Amino acid sequence: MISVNHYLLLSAILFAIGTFGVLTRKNAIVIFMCIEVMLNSVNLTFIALSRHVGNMDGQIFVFFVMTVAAAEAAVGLALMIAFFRNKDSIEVDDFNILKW
Amino acid sequence: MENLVQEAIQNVNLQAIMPSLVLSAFGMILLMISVFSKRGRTTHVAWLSVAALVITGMITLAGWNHPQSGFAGSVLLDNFATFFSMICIVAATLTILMSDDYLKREDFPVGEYYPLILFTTAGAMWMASGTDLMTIFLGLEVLSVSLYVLAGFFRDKLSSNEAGLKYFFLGAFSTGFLLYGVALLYGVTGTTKIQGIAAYVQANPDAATNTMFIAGGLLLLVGFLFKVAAAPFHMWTPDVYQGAPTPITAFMSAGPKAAAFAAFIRVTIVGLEGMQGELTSLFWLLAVLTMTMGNFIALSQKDIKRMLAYSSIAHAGYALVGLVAWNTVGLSAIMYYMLVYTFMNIGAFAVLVLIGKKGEDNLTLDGIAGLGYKKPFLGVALCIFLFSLMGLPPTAGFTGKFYIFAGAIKAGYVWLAVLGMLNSAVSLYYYLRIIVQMYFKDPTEDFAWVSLNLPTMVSIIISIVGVLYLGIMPGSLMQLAKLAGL
Amino acid sequence: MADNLLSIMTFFPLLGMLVLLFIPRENDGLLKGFTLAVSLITFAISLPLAFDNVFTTSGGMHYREFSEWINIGNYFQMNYNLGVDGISLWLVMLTTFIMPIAVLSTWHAVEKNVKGFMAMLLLLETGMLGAFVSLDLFLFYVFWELMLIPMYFLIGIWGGKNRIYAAVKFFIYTAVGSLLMLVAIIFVYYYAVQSGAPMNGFGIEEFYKLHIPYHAQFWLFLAFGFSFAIKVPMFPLHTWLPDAHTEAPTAGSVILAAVLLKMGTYGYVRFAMPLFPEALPTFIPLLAFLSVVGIIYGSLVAMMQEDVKKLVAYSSVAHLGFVMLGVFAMNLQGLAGGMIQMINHGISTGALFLIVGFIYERRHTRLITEFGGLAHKMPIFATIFMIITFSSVGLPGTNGFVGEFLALMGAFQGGLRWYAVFATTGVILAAVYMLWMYQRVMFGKVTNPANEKLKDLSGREIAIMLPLLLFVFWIGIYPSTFFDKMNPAMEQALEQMKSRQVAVVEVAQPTVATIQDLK
Amino acid sequence: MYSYLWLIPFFPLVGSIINGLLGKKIKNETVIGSIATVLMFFSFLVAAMNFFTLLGDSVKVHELVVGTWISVGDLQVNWEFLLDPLSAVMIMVVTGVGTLIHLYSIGYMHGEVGFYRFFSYLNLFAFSMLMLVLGGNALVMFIGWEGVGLCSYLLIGYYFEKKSAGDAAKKAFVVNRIGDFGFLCGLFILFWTLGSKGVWTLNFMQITENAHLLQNGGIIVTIVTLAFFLGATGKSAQIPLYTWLPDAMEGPTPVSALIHAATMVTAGVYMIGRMNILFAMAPTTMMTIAIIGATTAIFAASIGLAQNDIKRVLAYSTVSQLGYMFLAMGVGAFSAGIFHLMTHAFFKACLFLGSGSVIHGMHHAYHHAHLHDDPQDMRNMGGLRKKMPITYITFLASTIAISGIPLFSGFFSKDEILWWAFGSTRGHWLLWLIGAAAAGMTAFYMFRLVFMTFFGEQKTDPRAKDHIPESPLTITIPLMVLGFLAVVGGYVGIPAILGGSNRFEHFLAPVFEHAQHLHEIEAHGAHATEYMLMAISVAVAVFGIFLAWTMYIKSPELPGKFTAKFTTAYRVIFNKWYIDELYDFVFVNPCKKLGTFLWRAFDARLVDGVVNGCAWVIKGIGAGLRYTQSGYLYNYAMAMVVGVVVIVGYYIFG
Amino acid sequence: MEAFLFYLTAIVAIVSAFFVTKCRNPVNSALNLVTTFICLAVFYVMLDAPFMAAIQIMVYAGAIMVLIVFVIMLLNLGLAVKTRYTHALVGGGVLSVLLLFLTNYFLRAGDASATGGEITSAVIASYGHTELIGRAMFVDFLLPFEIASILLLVAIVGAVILSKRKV
Repeated sequence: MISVNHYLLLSAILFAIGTFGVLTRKNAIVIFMCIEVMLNSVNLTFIALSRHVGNMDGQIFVFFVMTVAAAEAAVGLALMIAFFRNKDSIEVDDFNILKW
Repeated sequence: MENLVQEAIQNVNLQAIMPSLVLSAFGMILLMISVFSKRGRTTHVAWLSVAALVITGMITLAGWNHPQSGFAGSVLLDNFATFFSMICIVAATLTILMSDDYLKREDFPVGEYYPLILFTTAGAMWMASGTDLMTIFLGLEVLSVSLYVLAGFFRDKLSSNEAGLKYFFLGAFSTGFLLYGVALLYGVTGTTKIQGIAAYVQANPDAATNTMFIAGGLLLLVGFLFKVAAAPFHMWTPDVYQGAPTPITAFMSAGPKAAAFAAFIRVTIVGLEGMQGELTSLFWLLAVLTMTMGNFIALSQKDIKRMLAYSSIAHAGYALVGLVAWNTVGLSAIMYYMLVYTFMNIGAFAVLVLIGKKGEDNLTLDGIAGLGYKKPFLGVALCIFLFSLMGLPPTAGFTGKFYIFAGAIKAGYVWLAVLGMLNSAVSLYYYLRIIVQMYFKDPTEDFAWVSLNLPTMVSIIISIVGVLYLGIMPGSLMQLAKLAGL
Repeated sequence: MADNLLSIMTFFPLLGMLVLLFIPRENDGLLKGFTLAVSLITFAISLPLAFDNVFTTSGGMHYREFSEWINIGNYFQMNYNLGVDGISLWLVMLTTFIMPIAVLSTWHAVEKNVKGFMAMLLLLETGMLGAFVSLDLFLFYVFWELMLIPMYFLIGIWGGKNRIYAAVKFFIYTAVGSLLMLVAIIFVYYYAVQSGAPMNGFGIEEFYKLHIPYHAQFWLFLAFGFSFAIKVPMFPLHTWLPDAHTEAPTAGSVILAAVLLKMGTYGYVRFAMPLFPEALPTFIPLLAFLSVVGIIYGSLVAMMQEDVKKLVAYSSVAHLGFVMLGVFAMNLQGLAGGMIQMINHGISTGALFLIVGFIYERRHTRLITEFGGLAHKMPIFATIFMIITFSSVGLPGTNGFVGEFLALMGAFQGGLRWYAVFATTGVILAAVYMLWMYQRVMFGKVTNPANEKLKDLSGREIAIMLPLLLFVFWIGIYPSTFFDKMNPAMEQALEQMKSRQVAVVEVAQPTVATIQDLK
Repeated sequence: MYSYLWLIPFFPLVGSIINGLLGKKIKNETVIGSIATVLMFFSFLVAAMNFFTLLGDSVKVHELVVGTWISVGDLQVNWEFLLDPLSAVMIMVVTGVGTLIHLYSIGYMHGEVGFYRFFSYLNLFAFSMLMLVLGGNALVMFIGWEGVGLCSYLLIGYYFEKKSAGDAAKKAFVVNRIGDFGFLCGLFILFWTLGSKGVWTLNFMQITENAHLLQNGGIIVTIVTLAFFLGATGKSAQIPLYTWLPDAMEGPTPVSALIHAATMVTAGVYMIGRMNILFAMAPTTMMTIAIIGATTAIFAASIGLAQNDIKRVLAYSTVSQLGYMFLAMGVGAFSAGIFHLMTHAFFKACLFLGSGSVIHGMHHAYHHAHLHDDPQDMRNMGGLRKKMPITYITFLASTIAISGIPLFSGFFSKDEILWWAFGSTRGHWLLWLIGAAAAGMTAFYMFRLVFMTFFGEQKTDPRAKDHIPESPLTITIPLMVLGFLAVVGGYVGIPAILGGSNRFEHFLAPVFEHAQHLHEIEAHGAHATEYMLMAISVAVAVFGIFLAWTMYIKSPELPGKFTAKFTTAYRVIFNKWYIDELYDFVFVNPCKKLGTFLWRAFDARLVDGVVNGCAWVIKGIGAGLRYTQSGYLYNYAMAMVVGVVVIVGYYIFG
Repeated sequence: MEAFLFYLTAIVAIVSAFFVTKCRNPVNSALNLVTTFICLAVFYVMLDAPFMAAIQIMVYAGAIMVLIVFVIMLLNLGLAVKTRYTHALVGGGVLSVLLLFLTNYFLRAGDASATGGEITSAVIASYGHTELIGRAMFVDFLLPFEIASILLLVAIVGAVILSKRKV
């Protein structure tokens, strides 16, 4: 029988993978995708717990997370495009005029 | 079906969201106005948004002492929320006042800027009044997304792009942790309502030792700690503050930070009461770490905006002290401190807005040499703000710091207070460096480009009045902060 | 008028400053004249205090003013609580007295940004007066920190070559101490709240009666003491002083020496000692030791200085060592000596800084080697300098003697005897460094051609010095004017401290929970 | 009469103030000099009236309170004066000699730029000295005590353009201050000790009355008296603090006469006399005083043997004579000490003034010949007795007096001292021996001085030698008066053994008797012994004179041979036993080095280094931490994750 | 059967998620991400949340991924340069493993203790998932829903401002 813990662990693994990606990738878009992986793992947690707990709040939360993800995607990609126009790159190594 | 609508309508309590509702409405109207305005004509949008904020402010104040809750417990417009909302409104007003001329100078007069600030403020209000993690989360996102845009607003300027991007990525990243925390809390308590979480823990004391609960609480706080720029989640702050348009930096350091603190306080004090033991020790450490990081790194900064960014990290550390205290004095102190900080920091940035050249390359220590002689009023104003940031009487910074540390000492955290004071002593150095440049060095430039335009001056003067009034007669607002306590 | 004399006196300079801001900045003469007038009027306002005989009969606080300032219910409460007693009386008078002199001394010395300079002087005066008359710890702290700001600017803008370093050092050094004191102040307050003792905001008179357990007093005294020790400054916390003095403009040095340093000693007498009398015995040996080291060390270092101003600055370290030693003697003679020595130091060292200012204005150097033989060219100057020098050395008949004598005499009683013996050697060393300096500057042949054309003191300069000379002899010959008004207050203060110390021994301390339990 | 006591110091004070403030305007030397001298003379008149009133009065102690000075708690100090036989003698000496020297100065200081300044100082000195002797409590005395130090400073430094003068002045004051340190310590301990017995006072009469409260011979009283004695050694130029006095000769000669011979330097003796009751209680101190006095007497005399500067010889002679006085005090011969003080004031003032007259003449001659030779070097003098007859005669009389030749004043006082040194209950034959030897040396070097100056060939530069005049009347009148006193001054104290009644001792008895009786201090011995001792000392003196005559008149080449033979000894003595160098080496230079070290190394490096080091370290940490802010997104994210892991981990596992 | 499906999907999800982080070509990453999303949608279905599965596909796999791929194409991104920052790789790896370990620990040691809510599988079956969602959203979470609309407005405005070529 697949219990809620299975889902929780699976989402933990996905969360960790997402984190790993954020920490290791240099391409901004890929980093953004990794963040999406993290958010999705959270979503999975929510939905699993929602069923476990027995109310809909978690699922509603997922609904909003998706909304937020969409909004962030729009803004984030717009920012990347703006940056790309100026620097012709979206490598995070190039985000380095602001430091120290 | 009829029943459902009835039920939904019953939950609606517009009074509980009236300020944010009005503000959002104004935001949308202004959005339309700016869309239909001629290119480059934004002044009227600015003034209208100021009017919108003033009206919202009056509506907000009208709700003082009339707590309203609604939307099935999603929101509670109590004094606490009102107080923080007012801080955000003040911050937004002061920011908008200084923005119009700035945008024109930077050659980017885009009307949407103002509605975005209004939306940010509305988001901040939801954060402050939200009693459901969902409301808070969405308020936070409205605020954050607007700020991502505002930070990266100068899309043709690399530093602004970079600021926006960094803020965006790290913000999204921290959102991941926050959400994970919410999810875990939800798993343990079955609800996302703050009150519900508290009630569950009260009913099931084991929950307080449940590792999932603890981890959830901590991960949730990571999101807030990120927003208030507490170490080690502070690292975005200097880069973003430096790269963002200066008025936005000013705004970010005051309004959104206050909102973040509002949500932070409500979540910790009400929702995570069961974790008091863990959290106070955690905050103790983070407070010290934050102020130390902020103050120490600020010492070696040359760029004033960046220096003030580090200073704002340090101030977040001071404010955290109020949370460590975990008593009414400490909490009121945070509110009061955020108000004070709004005046002094926005004031300081307003001066920077005025003295910057296009592109703002001159906002370095060397760039402001002799400012006090060439522009006496700005010099004096900046001095007042800096002294307030240092925490010297008779400025608001002092009374604020006093309030904060009074809370800590009352709660017995004398050593924390001592470390905080030593930290302020360290901070004196870099604030003084600015004054040294302004007054003790001979001017190298004539500052002829500085135009003392009315709105910015109004903003500076309001800030000065605020700083001095709160410094000399802090009683009334301290009292209000007390009444606004949870 | 009499009801709120202290308020009027304290805030009149501030008012003056605000008015000053509306005087056009080009009009130097008006700015200076106006400031002088304001300071003189302030002095006039304060005069009734000096002539009021109520101080001779009662040691308590007089000219009380009280109103609620900040009241946050059970959080905290601060009051606007003013009063003056025999201990603060003469320090207030010294402040109002020295200000016009300081203003006059800048007549030609300050060329740049006169307006700012005058504004800072007036702001400083308000800060100093406020600190002396505050009876509420919080209010005191506000004024105490307020003084830093104008002084910082005075040093930083109008100072010498190395002024930035000096100003920043002065500022941060003093602020470090005061910030720790702030922690202690808050602690005392909440301790009082928690112990349920009658309170009046941060009013010190109520705090005097507080029974704080020893271990808390220990730390509290440390915090207060540290802060005041920096301000005094006591060895080894003194290094900001030579820098600040050397770089500050004449008026700044004068005020710094005459009044600001007294804040530290006054702080001990008014706050640190009576608030924490039980911890006091623990610290007295250390503090007395540091005072003595300060005396000898300050003198030895002063001896070798090449810069006149620095020499005077180090001599301050030594002089204030006498003050502190007297105060820590914990008897009437010592305390009286310490108190009068505060005044003396204000007059003598203030005068010395003026003198240094006079020659600096003429020659733009303060190096001793640049001078020599000035007595030929400037006989009046030489005479005045001589008198002040001997006042500083503590020659009987001048003010310096009365203070030093009493301070040492007090210290000879009881446990400080050996410290006092060593302190008394300071009497010798003072003569060494002062006279050597005098000799090198004034005696000998004029070897430096730049000194050939020096002019003697002008009428204004003599007018500045005359009041100081008057007090040099007045205090030296008839100090009773001052003691009569000081004694009751000092007796009361000592009584209070001693009774509390005794009470500790006799009354078993009720088990007072530590403040940790407030949580 | 006694209620006008305050007038005595008041007159000179007025003079000082008038001359000090207005002297520059007055300009006229006669007026300035007259003001000072006349006021001094008034003072003398009042003193004399008081003195004679006291002589006829049965009550010998009178106090006059003028007003309060310091009143703090138990400490009540008044402005008060005390007139008793002791202070009466002193005021007579001070005002008398003082008036004469004022008069002398008018002539001597003629033409000086700072003429008014000089008289102002001189009057101030008189004021201070009178405060010292009249002071009714230790603190008023201390005013005078330091006041004379101040005036000494001012007057030694009168020729302030000369570096040596400035140095000497400073040295005088500083060394005096070392003494004052002792004085103050003694005062403080005395005050608190008596206070702890219930007597809070600094008043001399009350101290005397309550001295019995202190333990006789106890540690306290010994320390107190030793501390006071330290004060006395400073003021009265005793070992180890004598070095300032020879240097003090940089001052104008009248100053040397008044301050450094007749009055100020005797203050220490006076002070011991004033507190005799305390000293009598401390035998250890008394012994110390006697030993130091005797040692100083012979030691200074030995230096005097080889000096060539006329004033320096006199200076060492003064030190030596002061040693006698201390010897007297130390063996309990209080009145003898005071007696010698008085006679010494006469003859030594006369000697100094005489030497001043000589210098004045020499200076005049050199000035005339435009030479810059040292007018004080005896090797350039000789044969002056014909040029300056009055000076010569008075000088010779005083020299005889100081040498202790019978019938002259010095004989009586010196012999009295030597007798006590031998025969007192607190004396010892060794003390006598040293004293006698010193007397012989004194006779030798004094006559050496006379012979070198007034006898033999005139060795002055030929261009100047004919222009040495006798001094004017203002100078010679004081010389004559003092010379006369030097001869007859001793007759007030002819001891019983020589058929006198020692009226001087009787007059002072009320002051000293009490202590002497109480502590059984008396000189006893057979008359024969006394005669024999007297004879021996006279013989020694005569031998000294003879030796001087042999060496400097009969065979002038002898000294050269002598010095050639004992080079080392001569050099040591000529260089004053290298004491100044020793002090420089042991105290002055280490102090300077220490000061420099403390400043440059300790203060600037260590103390300030710690302060700046703190700032530096903090800034350094800040600069280091700054690099955590690398600007790279993934680093920031990594920091966040680290934070999360650590925080969550800690609380999960903790 | 359920377990088999779970494990299969889980493995696919993990592997594809891992490839998101490892592919050098961003387009490949994007496609892997889509795979992950679809796997999650499968889980949602298994968790009685078909509506969520539907919007997972529509919003995420549909809208967001299209946007991302569009941007990748727009910017014409090439292969990622070979990563030089091994310390980042090591650090990231270690940290992620630690994080995983940590989550693993607290998930096992803790326990999702709140159970017994009224929404059981039976309730979902009888009312229908969408209706339940709608009820919750419009009755209990009306305010967040409205806020979300503002959020989207802000995002649109922001995206327009930031990426429009001319103001």
